[in-house]
Amino acid sequence: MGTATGIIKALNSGIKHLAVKRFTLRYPEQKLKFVGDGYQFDPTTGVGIAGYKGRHMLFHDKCTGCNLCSIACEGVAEAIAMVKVQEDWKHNKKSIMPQIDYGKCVFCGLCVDACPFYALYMTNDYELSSFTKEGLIYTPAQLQVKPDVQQDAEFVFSDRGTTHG
Amino acid sequence: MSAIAPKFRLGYFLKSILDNTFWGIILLTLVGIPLVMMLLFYLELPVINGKLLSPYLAFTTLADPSRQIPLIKSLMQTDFFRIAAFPGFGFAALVAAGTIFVERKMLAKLQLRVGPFYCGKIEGILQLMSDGIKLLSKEIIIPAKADKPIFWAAPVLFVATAAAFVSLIPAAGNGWVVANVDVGIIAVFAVIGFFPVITVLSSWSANSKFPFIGGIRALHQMVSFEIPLILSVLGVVILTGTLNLTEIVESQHTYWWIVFLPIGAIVFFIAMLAELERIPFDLPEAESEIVAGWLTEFSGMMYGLVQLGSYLKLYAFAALFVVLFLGGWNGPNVWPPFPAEIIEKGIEMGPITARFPGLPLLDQQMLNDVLWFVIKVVGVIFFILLPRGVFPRIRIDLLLHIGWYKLIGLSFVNIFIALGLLYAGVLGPGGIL
Amino acid sequence: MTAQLPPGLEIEKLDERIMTLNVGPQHPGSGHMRLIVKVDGDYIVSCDPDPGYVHRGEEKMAEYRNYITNIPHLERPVIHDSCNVLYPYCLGVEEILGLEVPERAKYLRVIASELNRCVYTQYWLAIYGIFLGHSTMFMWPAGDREFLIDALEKMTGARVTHAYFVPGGIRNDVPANFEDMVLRRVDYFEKRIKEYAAIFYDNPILISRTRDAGVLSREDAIRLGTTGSTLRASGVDFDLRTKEPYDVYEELDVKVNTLKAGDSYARSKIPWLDMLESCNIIRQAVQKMPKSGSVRVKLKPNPKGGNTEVYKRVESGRGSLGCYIVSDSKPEPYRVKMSVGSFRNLICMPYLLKGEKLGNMPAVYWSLNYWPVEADR
Amino acid sequence: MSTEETKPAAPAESKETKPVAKAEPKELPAFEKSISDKLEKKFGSKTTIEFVKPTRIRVKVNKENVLEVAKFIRDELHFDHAESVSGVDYPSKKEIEVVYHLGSYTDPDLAKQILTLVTSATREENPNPGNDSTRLPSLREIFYSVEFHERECFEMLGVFFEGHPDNRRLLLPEDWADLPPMRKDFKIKGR
Repeated sequence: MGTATGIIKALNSGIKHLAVKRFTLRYPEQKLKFVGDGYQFDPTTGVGIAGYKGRHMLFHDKCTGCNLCSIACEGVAEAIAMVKVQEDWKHNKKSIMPQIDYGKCVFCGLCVDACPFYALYMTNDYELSSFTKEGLIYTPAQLQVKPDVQQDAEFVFSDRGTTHG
Repeated sequence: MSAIAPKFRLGYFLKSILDNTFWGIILLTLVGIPLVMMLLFYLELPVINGKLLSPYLAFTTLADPSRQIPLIKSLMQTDFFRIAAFPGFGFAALVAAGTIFVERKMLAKLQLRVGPFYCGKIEGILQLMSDGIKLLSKEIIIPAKADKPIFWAAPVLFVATAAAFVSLIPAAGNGWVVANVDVGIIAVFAVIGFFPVITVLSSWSANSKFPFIGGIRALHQMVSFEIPLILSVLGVVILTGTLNLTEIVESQHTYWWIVFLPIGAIVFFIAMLAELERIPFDLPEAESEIVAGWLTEFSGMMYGLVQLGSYLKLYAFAALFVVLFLGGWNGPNVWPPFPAEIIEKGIEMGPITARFPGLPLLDQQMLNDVLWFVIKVVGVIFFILLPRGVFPRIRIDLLLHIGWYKLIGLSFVNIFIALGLLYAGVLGPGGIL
Repeated sequence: MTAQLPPGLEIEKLDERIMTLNVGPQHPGSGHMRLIVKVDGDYIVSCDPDPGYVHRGEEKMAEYRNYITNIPHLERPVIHDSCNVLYPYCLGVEEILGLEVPERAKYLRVIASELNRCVYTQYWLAIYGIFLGHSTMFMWPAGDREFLIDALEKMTGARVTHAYFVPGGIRNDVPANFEDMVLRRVDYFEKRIKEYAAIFYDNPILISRTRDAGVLSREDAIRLGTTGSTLRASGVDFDLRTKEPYDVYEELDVKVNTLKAGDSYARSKIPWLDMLESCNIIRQAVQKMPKSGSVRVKLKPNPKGGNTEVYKRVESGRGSLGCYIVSDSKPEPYRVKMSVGSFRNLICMPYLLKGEKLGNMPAVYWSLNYWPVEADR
Repeated sequence: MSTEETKPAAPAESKETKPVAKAEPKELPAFEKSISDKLEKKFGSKTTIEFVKPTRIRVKVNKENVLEVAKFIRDELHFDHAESVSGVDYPSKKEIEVVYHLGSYTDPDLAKQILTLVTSATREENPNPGNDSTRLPSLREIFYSVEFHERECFEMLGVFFEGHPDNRRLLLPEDWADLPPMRKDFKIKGR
């Protein structure tokens, strides 16, 4: 009778799960919360700070146009190009800053590791869709804007299953 | 200016609506109404309450609800109503549609997900409708070397056969059945016997490898499970002494046959799952081995028709199980009686009192029968749907092994139990109980 | 019809009984590869695997990139197991560059790779379930792996392509409250996967379906050079985490699961047992981990390798994963070869499927723990 | 890397053919030394022990002797399967090295050990895979597990394995008409 008990156990397990709460994250209404503000790198210790690797953010007052992020990206995705900006910074004589093509970027964060001036870090923004390919190319001015993210869903563990609260 | 429809103008939109309305009214008055009048003139109309239903009278009934009731009542006595609406196709299709929705939601609940959710605002209740519209609007692609007439005919035949099966099922007492034949069970098995033929025809005519293997599998499976299916019913037939399904239901007035013939019921249920090609016996459609089995080449509404047919078949089998083993429509009287004051006084709405001679439309007994019948059918359908979330697919040799060795043996055990009960004089014609 | 065809093309003459089925790449039960299966009725006469539909030339690409920028693309073959795929490469480069990894980084690497093993195995289990027609077994693992993906996301900053390991340690330290967060998820995950037993592994229909399907004996498993769950299901006690412990595995108590039968059922049960074992390893590692300290050795921007070669291997979700690196004192490796478990198990496929029933094909094929993208690299 | 060493018995030229770091005289791991000693005792100058590191031994053999050595490794040294077969192209030396990484499941002592068996084929400037002199004897009869690895090696480097039953394409597309891609003279576009 091992077969019969096995079948009954399986059916029982199935019926039991009809009462368990459903787990699905309803994405556009709920968004998962991440740790911190995003992935950043501390060149003095050589270690990053934990965070989500999303869209980059560029600080114009720190960027020196040193090309290091572009060089780091060369072997990975070739997503970063240095472009001229109409800004006058004392530390940025050439007036060039990175422009990132999110059609190519793989979000590995090696450019953030490469930046020695804390000018580039990554944010929690991952909603980067666009109708055109040109829309995916973020100019230094666009990268300067801090993204407005509302992510608050976290796992809620309970006896009747886990949900996204 | 939206991105989705850049050339949209509200003025053009309103103009097109007005144009359409204008032409609709013109066509209706010039063509539609004269056509209806002519038809009514030539049709032979029934006599209601001693009056011939002339076209004029028919139009007056539209204005007076109390005079519609005899019309509806007379309509409900016709065969057409039986076939198209209540115990027949319409009712079965409604149950089938409900089954599809319940199946998807229940499976989703079991698998800790949401299922259809956004279509129709309330838990995706209109998902089935949108799926149907999608299937209707899709292109029908036919393989280049297919045998076209047979390939076209197969889905239609499938639905027609399923509908024929439905027509044999009695849904309530007092003759609420489309075809009340004396050889009911034999007629049922005769109709079931068409399914493998249609399957093999369609799979052969598609002229493709995967449908062919699926069709052969379906043939093997259906043929080998028809034998235990028939044998398991034999016990009921022995004890009731009749083949008429209505009489079988009436014989279960005090006790259900599942009480005395549990083995037969189990065998019937398993064979039923196999006949329905449902998990764990959905080998003809095993998508990881043979793409979609004999459904591979169907597209658009042809596929939709096959799905409709298979869910009609599911309802019919569940109803047959209820009829044979679960006492059909028998059950305690729970339906509330029709409120008497509506019949006597009518409905008072301020100064007006609407009287409805001829109410109630359906008597209490019939509604009670239908309620119990539907409750039982839904219960059986739940147990047909549940294995889909719990069991994996079985292999063809194991399937045939189960069919030929185990189920046939068990159904013989069942027959011996029935015969024993009969000869011991416990049950059957002239038995103790 | 034949006369109209151009020269060189001819319609295959059908034998009276033998029928050729192209299982894949469009077939729903194949993955990113093709199996050319010849069937006689319901029996498979021969099976010829045809991989290569997702070949990306990772090894060739690695010759053009320096040691650090190789990291994001060398993890691409199995994005669900990306830490483990990168592991031997990092170990090898560390040996070439002569780096000593900090203790905390070693523990964090072990935690990340065990979490990743579970994530991969859940994905594989989902596919295995759906190809046996068990749709619940698709949905449950696919949902439950979310707990660990969430843990990894908080740890590494990405859901699947972590790019977390680097030669010399790991990219970033873990966030605060990491221990509580990961233990809570692992506990719940363990509770969830134990529920798979009643509905899947102890299900008599599954057992009757997969038992004695595609039996690989112990001798054949060794002769064919299989690895991972395929090997351990045939009764060979070989797990690199205990046999050749890398990083801190020798300080952890790792139990190796082996089964004797060597059939599809045993092959599919081993990864599930491994997941339970992984939960134990994660708990031990979190407990023994140094609570603070460095996690990465500082590298020069473009380190030049020595003039040497290494072959390092780790136990990934699909078995032993070796990385052979030849270096010639340049910033780029001279040759990188990845010896992956999926590719080594591919050889079983024609061997096991011959004479098997067509209905057993998905059960045998997916029980090999085969990942087409990894095999193609 | 630090424990790397060349055997004194090895010819002086092999020091240059194989990329070897500066030799530091250091105590060799005993178990690995015993394995390499067995090989040396049996074959003498036919084999070249290129290095002995902890758990790794590298042996270079000419292609005439590779079958014999492989048979000895399987039968006497109990290495029973091949983990990988990689080809390395050396255009400057006009040879293509084929590297077999052999491991053992049956012998628990050898579980850590990887014996690297190296052999080399001549390299042609204008390769015509399968029809030129870039040939090696196949080890499939000795190590069954090399079957698919050798097929991969054939298409990636153009090394034809004589005696292999199934020398077809594996990963590359059927219409690949370029150089074998893992050769150094096959360049990726833009690099």
